[in-house]
Amino acid sequence: MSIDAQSVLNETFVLNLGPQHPATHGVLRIKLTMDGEYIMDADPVIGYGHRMHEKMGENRTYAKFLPNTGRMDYVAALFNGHGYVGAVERLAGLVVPERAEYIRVITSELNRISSHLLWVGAFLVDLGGFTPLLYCFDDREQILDLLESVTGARLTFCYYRFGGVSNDIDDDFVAGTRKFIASLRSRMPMYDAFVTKNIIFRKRVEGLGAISAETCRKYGATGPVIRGSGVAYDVRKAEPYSVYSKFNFDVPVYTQCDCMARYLVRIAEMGESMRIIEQALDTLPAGPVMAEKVPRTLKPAKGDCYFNVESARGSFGVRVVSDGSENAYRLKLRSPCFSNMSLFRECSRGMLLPDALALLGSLDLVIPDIDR
Amino acid sequence: MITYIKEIVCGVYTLFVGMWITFIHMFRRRVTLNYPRQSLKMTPRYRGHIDLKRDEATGQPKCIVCMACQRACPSGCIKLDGAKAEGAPRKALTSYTLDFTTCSLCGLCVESCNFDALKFSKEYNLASMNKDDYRMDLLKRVLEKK
Amino acid sequence: MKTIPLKAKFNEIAVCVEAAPLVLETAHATKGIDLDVTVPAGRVVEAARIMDEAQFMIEAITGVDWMADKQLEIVYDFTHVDSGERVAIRARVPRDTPELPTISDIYPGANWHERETHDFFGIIFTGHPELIPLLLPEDARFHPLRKDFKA
Amino acid sequence: MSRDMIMDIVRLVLYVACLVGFAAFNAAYLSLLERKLPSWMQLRRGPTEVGPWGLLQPVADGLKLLSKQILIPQGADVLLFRLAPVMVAVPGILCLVTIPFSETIAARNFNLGLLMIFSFGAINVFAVMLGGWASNNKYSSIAAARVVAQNIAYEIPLLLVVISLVMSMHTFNLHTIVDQQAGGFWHWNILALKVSPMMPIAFLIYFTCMLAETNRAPFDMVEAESELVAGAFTEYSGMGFGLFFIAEYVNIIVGSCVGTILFLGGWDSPFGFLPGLHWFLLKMYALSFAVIWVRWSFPRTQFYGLLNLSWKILIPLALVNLVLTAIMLKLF
Repeated sequence: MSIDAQSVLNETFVLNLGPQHPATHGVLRIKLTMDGEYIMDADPVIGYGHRMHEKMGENRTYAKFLPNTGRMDYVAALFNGHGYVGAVERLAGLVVPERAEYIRVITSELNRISSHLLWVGAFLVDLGGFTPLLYCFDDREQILDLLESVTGARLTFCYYRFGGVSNDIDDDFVAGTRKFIASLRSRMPMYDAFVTKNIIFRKRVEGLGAISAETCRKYGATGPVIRGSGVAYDVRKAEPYSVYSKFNFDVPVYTQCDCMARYLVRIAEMGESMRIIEQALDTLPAGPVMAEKVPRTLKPAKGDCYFNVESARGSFGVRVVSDGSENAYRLKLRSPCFSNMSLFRECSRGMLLPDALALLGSLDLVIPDIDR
Repeated sequence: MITYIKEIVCGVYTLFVGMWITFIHMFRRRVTLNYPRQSLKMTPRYRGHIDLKRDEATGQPKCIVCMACQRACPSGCIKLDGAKAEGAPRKALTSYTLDFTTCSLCGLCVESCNFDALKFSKEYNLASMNKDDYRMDLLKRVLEKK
Repeated sequence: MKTIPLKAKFNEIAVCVEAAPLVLETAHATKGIDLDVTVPAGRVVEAARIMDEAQFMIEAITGVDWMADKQLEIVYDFTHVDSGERVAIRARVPRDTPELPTISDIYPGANWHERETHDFFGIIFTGHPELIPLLLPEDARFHPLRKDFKA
Repeated sequence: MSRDMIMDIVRLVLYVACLVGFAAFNAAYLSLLERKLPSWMQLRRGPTEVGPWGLLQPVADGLKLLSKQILIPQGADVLLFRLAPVMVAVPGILCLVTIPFSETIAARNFNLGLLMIFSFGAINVFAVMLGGWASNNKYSSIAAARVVAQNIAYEIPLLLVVISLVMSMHTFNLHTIVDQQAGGFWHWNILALKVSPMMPIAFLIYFTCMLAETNRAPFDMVEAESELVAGAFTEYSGMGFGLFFIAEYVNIIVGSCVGTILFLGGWDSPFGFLPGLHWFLLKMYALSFAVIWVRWSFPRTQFYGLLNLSWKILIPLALVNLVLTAIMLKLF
């Protein structure tokens, strides 16, 4: 459905999509140069929710930055926490007890499922179908209940600590998680019939919004976006952090490069996450959940390091530069949404407005994560 | 021609399946609560705003004014002060205020407390038109609460 | 290992300290990167081209303000999508005249990362198509991540 | 003037007043159904606070809309901007004039009733287009362009299906059309396989076109809240928006009435006894229910998907149906 930009008369107008628009999921503004309903140029204007988390990271001690991590990608807050504590632990040479790593994996994967469920719903809302959102919320609510019972919060978890996690999980949580997995498994055929197979949905997203693997590489797009383009890049496999190397799971890859592929990747990932959680629950070791001798104020030695986690949206990286003091000298937060968003301009050129919004939806953007 | 008809038939079938799914959901259990007439009880670990714990033997707060929570707070919303009375073995709390407007409910203060003097309140219906309602005098709360 | 053949290429362009090029193999487990290269600021484009030829993906561009050294450091992070290996390319520019060439024509994704770094540090990427504030307000003339900026 | 004529006028005025009341009442309670039904489908509760089970919610909504200021955007064409909501609401109500609700309840028994409904129905498109254009809003302008293309595409299969029926029934008179279907559900046009074996499909085509003509999901390209904010209605506030809202439901009612009359035998009882108003209302509300049900089950179609559906599927099928009807009429 693309048209050659040169072939049309130069009768364009500028459409200001956002900062408040139902399809932008937050304060994202896109300056669209349109020819009729065709997009000639899309210039995302970001930064409305910019809070300078990186400066905050320099101004406060390592531990005091922990609550900030949940406020960037608030839909999948645990990954940000994981990336941050992982980087600091790597820099400070802290060894995390195995049980804590298992708990991190379990809670992270639960968070991944909840994030993907929310995405499925929100994507369908972008496409004009409202009901799947509520079904997804119904399932997601159970995850939030589980995570609330262990972390104490429903969205901004702030659960991981340097050297472990703040609370141990109990049997109720384990039983609840198993029950939830069983219930979500039984719901998946419903989603399949209701959304995936739906002819309107398929006609809308199949072949739409092609992003080639090369584009992903050039723009640094990661997560389901690159896996929907046929590249099996998953940080959990490529550089196994935490205890992911102990689990048996696949990286779902679809080669169609379209919105449907990205959708299918996320659906398949939920299944893989459930597999990981089940394995982790089966082999959950006993022991402490906090490393011993973690100093109250952490002062890592001079140096820098990089730590990457596979967030629900892609590769979330943290670079910590320490000068030996109790504050980080520099804290770089590499957010997956930032890179995923940056390819929108190139890929949306020549698309119709609703198609471009479907593409925008399929990138799974959390605007505060872009703006940081 | 056959694929054309087949596509139409399959497509229409998926639409009917979709309608059937929404139809049967009409007879499922409602998952929402009729808030505010019904509301949920918070889980034991729910991180509400903080509250001081009371020493049941003396009726006084357990806090020993070590200031750890004030130091741990990322947003600087805890202010406490203590004074040592004549002959008392240790400092006693004279004021403890929580500025809930800047609190981010991270719970680092509770974790930093080595004397089990802080807990999370399970209150969550905290809405007010007045900002001053959120400058909470926790000392007063703990002494008043029976 | 994808990084071994790269090492030779980087040896040619890297900054030398006492005749030894600053191309360090680092342990992934402790540093998070496999190859740590420091190049002169003028040669980041060559370095980016090497990365591009080796099919690396751009991950991030980080600025660091070394105020004591009167220098700004720019770190380019690259990842290989198959092997997961990481290469960090560092360059330093003087703090008063922070200029280095853009790599956004090699990696279009660097466009935003460079704009972001320009916002925060005031580093000028010469040849960049639209070096205007991205995350900061349009009229921002300050660079908040410089160490002498007081929030 | 003769006494009969005066009586006739009085009767008509009374009837129109009743119809306006009927339309307003239906619009109000369909809007409540539009909120209640999806809430049940989505495991929610819907409005519960105003009145018992939220039954007074439409009243509250109406009062709220009435109390709002009607804002006119800068640069808007004031006359057209104000006229469009009226133009969209009136034809819908006028269409109801010809609808025979039962053997005896009908405002006017026109011989060309069916034609009148379709011609008034077309004004709706015009009004939405004008409203969207007059708003001086880019989203509204896009919606205005969409509504025209969409309705032109869907008028054709709609009329093709209706023509095949008119061919077999030899009349445009709605009353006669119902009379010809009397005597049990096997006489209804939806199952009139001896008229054309494709009649059930023709009904589906009619239903689809009705959704598209009333701009209902999954063909709500005009409103398209996730793309065009609120499409043609973006700039409307207060009762200006309210009238568009009412018109939407009145159009659903009209569409359902026509569907009931054309395909489901009007007031005819499915088992051949006790025909009357209650059967008509039952069928009509069942169709309206289905319209709302469809809206909350599917995502929105894409614009080219919509046109593809019309030109590649519905129009060929409707044509085949027309040809089949002609052949069957000739043969039997």
